[in-house]
Amino acid sequence: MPDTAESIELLTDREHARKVYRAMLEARLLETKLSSLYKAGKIVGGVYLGKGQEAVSASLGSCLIPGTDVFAPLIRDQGGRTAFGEEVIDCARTYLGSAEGPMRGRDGNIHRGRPERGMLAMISHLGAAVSVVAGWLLARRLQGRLEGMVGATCIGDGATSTGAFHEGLNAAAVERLPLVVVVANNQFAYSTPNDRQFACEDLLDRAKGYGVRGYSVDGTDFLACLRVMREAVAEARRGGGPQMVVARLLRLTGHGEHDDASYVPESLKCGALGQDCMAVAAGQLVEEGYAEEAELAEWQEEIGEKVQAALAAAQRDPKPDPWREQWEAFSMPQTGDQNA
Amino acid sequence: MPDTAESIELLTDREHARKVYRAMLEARLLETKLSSLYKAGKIVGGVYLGKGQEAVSASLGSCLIPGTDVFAPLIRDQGGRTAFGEEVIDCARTYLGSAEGPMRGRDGNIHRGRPERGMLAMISHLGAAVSVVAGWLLARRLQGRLEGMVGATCIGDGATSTGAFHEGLNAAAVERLPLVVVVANNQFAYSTPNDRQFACEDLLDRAKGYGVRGYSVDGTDFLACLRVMREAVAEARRGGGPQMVVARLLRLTGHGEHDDASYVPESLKCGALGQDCMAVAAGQLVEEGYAEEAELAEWQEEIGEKVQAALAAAQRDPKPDPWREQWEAFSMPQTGDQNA
Amino acid sequence: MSITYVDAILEAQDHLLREDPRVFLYGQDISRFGGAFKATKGLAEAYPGRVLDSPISEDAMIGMAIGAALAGMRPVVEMQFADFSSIAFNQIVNHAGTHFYRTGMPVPITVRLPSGGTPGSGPFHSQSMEAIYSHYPGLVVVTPATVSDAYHMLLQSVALDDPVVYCEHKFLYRWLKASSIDREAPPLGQARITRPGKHATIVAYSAMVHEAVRAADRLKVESGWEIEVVDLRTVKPLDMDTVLASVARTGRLLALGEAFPWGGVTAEVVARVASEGFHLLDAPPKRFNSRDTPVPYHPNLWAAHRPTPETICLAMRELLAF
Amino acid sequence: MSITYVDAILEAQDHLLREDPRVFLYGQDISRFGGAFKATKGLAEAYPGRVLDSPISEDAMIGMAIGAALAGMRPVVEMQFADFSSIAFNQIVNHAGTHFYRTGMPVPITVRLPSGGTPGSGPFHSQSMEAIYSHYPGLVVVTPATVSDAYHMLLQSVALDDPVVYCEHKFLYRWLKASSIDREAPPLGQARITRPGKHATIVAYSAMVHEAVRAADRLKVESGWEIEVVDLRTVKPLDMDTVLASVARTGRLLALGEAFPWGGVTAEVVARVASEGFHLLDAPPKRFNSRDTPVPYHPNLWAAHRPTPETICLAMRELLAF
Ligand SMILES: Cc1ncc(C[n+]2csc(CCOP(=O)(O)OP(=O)(O)O)c2C)c(N)n1
Ligand SMILES: Cc1ncc(C[n+]2csc(CCOP(=O)(O)OP(=O)(O)O)c2C)c(N)n1
Ligand SMILES: [Mg+2]
Ligand SMILES: [Mg+2]
Repeated sequence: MPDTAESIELLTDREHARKVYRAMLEARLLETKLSSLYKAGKIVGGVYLGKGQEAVSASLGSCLIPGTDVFAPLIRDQGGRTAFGEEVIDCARTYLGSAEGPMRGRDGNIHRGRPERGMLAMISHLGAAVSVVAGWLLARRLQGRLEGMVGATCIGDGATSTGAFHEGLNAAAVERLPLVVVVANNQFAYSTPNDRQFACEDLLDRAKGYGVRGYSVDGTDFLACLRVMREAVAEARRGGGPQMVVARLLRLTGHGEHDDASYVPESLKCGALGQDCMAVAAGQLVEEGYAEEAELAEWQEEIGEKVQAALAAAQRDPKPDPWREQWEAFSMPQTGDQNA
Repeated sequence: MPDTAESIELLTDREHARKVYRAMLEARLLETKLSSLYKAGKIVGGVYLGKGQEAVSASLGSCLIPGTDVFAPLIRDQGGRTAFGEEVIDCARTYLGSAEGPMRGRDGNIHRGRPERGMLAMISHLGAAVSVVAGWLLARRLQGRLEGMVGATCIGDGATSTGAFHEGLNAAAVERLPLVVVVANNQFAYSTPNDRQFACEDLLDRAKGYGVRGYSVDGTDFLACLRVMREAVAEARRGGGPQMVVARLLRLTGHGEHDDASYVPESLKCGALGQDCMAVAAGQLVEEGYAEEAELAEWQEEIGEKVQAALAAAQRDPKPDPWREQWEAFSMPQTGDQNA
Repeated sequence: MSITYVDAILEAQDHLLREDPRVFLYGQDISRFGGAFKATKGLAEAYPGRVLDSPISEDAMIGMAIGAALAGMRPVVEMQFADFSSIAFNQIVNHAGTHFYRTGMPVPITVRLPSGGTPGSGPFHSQSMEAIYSHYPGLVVVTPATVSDAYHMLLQSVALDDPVVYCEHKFLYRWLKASSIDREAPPLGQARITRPGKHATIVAYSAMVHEAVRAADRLKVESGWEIEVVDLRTVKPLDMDTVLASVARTGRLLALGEAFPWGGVTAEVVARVASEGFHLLDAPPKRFNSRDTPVPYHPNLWAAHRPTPETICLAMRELLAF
Repeated sequence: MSITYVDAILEAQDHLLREDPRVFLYGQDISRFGGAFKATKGLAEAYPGRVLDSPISEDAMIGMAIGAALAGMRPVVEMQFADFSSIAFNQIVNHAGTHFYRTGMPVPITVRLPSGGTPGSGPFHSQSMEAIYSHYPGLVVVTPATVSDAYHMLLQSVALDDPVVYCEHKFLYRWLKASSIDREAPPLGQARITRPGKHATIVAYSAMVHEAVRAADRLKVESGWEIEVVDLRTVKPLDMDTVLASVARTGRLLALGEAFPWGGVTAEVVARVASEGFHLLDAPPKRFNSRDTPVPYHPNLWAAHRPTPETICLAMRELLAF
């Protein structure tokens, strides 16, 4: 999806909604396949899905401008990655450990990125990306290229308890950088519920303490996500400093595909937060007259095929070969000897 | 000052005010002497004073119960240490590197404590004590001994930017522990002014984000400090969970005695925050009829002599002898060999 | 009936909670969920209020444990992965590690680090951090390699008044089984001869002990070499008596570790044998570690990143040929 | 006219800011205040907007630098004291250190660590952390010991595409002076023979180079021994060629460091000489470090905690007597 999102500002609501929904669909279909591959033993390590979080993530990603903005997705951001322009094949190759993916088998699953294109490759340590995005923006200011750009990152309810999140957001606020932090409060961090994670009534209460503007959104409500993300990103782009969006939702799967999430109470699953944003989105698209039912079915088929093809291709890729691997952590090995 | 502060609840306002003022005076006189000794080359390393912060610090310390409560003072808490019962000689010995002080020359200046008496010995890393005090309280809960006790710690405006502060306060809030955190916002962290440290309007805005109760106080106003600390500590003791007090004031000296604080603008020094809490306190004591001028002068003399005697004694103390030093970082060296 | 390495850790924690009211457990997802690796499964139910889920706050987790220890408790902290203890590095080395020397009051905390690589675990869920913690004064660092050691050394760690970094190897969790737990174990700080031999000594610890034994078995079958394998068990402090006695018997040393190559246990062992037991050596002492890159994700790369029985055999043949 | 070690650091940063628009400085109190040690004095005024005070957030300081480096800048971060980099440990080793291997995109940041002990600086303002950063893959760790090296190696560090941990010794700041800065310096990764000799080699780095030279001078005067002193300059990667060549000439090795004794540079040097240059050694290689306790506050204790010319002479006499 390399249409530059400069266009986003120009897109009609209809166009925007259709674009985001397609990204969500691609994410969902891709992740569903990844889950199957994992269960079939074709993926080593783990598979971590964003099921239920696509509306939040993709609507954020859709507001960012590839080639201009910088984005640090986290665990559950396939939607945002896709909307920001990640190719299916990059995801497939990384999960399947292809030697030809962006991580070349050196890192896996969600730990991937294309930093040269402004999509950072997360490390596992939660919260660590917040300051890195801020630093990228600071660099752009020093380069005189900050005007009109933003940086965005996503984080979970659990990761708001990290010192890195606090230090990063505070430092960004001090510099008044155009950083958008989206907190996906999916009620759990792995198995740990909100009430063992923080004691404030709403994570939004933290915004004021950082001196940043806060937004609250129902993460299952597709149109609301579109509206809020568009507003928050636009405000940052206009020079309004850091923005913090807190989305309420539920992870509709385990922490990883190894986890059955039996700790999530039925009442939550059956409640409002348990709604599937994909279904909500489809309904809203039709209701608003943004798309026809038939069209949605066509997209499903079209994108399903694309996903299938990418995964099939990635499975045929060469695996990394330890004999040809450059066992070198420095880019400038001429620095001196290597301690083998 | 080993009068148990259980009595604090029983003390009249007059008695409390007199007690705190005497602690402030002891701190001020002691620190003034330390500064002279430093300038005379008698103290190695550095000297870090709480000048201007005595009202905040001592009124907190005075509300804590020695033998019951736990207190983690920071850099500028001579007032609080004294009010909590630290002997002058402990401070003198630590600054002078006596082999007989609580740190036996192994650590110096403000890095001292009597953890066995509930007064923690700070490490330099700012923010690190918050979670430690919380852990002590958690232990008391597990031991069934939490009832009626509190833990307190002080921190500067700058140290609120540390991840440790954030993680510690959040964890304490999750456990709803009786922790009182006093933030002395003295406008600077070393040379760094508030506007390079945080972007919120008031650090008090952070309280809500942690789900803790917040209090604001003018740190130069002696009676206000007494009242607010008493309230915050009592609320924690009653089971109200963590409390956060933000005091506005100015450090009336350099970061350390090596620093002339020339970066502090005259306007601030001459403004309301630049008032000396000692002078304010003396005035208020007299005005309220809590003490007579003459009495204050007597205290000054009495305490001055005590301080002088302790410093003289500490200077005659033996210095640590490297030949008799136990170079041993383990309490149970029988664990195995030592890597000399 | 058999018991796995991770079962032994669970059993030990059960025992500790049952026998010692000072013990409590603190960590992410360890309460009702039983921990990412199920090392605390069922304990929250058996010991209500003593197995606590922490926020994702490694720095505060250790700070809390330190405070609780000072107040008389014996906390056991589970890091979800050793790699995340990097966030707690300051509290571990600067707060816990210095406290006894500074104040005379020890800090009896035990920090459990699920350590080491497994296929597909990648750069941030595979690290072996014993060298980092051993470098700083005041910390005892243990690396159990057997089911019985996993059990007993955890009890011993908690019994110790000093802070202990307990490195448990994730690869051994379910792969390593024993028919039962030994009644007793050597004290912390004492190494063990896992496999006696006479031609060369491999000094190893944690999962690498098993790779060393495999390599030794192969060298025996293929060429009749009798290789002695020393399991360090505790890497700080080091039991140099056992190591030197072994080298005295064999004259040859390979120090083997899964950690990154610069510094670390193998450097310390080789340096100490070279300086304290130089005359015992009939050949240059050898070191063998993982490679000097992050731990790669793909199993192909991972297997080539760390020592394996094959590559250990190669190194040993060089050593023996000298 | 003379220039001190800290002046050289200031000069280098001035040069960098003047010549390279990608360079900016970030750290606590480094802007108008000029830094705790005045290593950035006047730079904020000379280069407006490019010398930025950071909050007390070491983790974010390094994160910011990483992000800026990825966006094309060459940030230089000042830690107020090396000891506080413990808070940034995760960002340094796991974010900066792994990035090139993982993504192919290097992270050219330079982290300045005011390191080492001075009288009265105590447990938390005295540490030498080079071993911690060298252990992890992907980081270059340099330890300049001379005024010229302080200058040139800082320029070279910033020029390098990889992350560099630049350990500057606080004791040398004002004590070490030179009449001028040399026009050129050896590249990073190359050691230097500071003092030629033939009877034994002392391998040292940072401030200990000067203690080694003092000890060598004394041994010459008192007993005619000619001691060679090798200044490692860069401790990761290590220039083993120079070290081994020196040991080949002298047959005797003392590895000397100010850091804690377990692991670290001296272990790595001794281990590598023992395994790569065993036959060159005429005597057991020796190590000499600080003691295995926190760095004590009192000058009496501090002086006995770290190696001094007196104690180095004692160690050398043992080595030479062998
Ligand atoms: C610093 C750190 N500690 C622990 C972990 C292990 N971990 C990975 S994901 C996770 C839960 C994250 O929860 P949350 O931030 O709410 O995100 P969610 O998974 O719900 O999207 C944990 C504890 C980690 N990655 N980083
Ligand atoms: C984690 C950490 N980083 C840096 C320092 C160095 N340092 C010591 S005091 C200080 C300023 C503290 O400012 P603030 O918290 O406002 O307290 P104040 O000195 O004003 O009382 C700094 C930066 C430190 N002690 N700890
Ligand atoms: Mg969550
Ligand atoms: Mg301050």
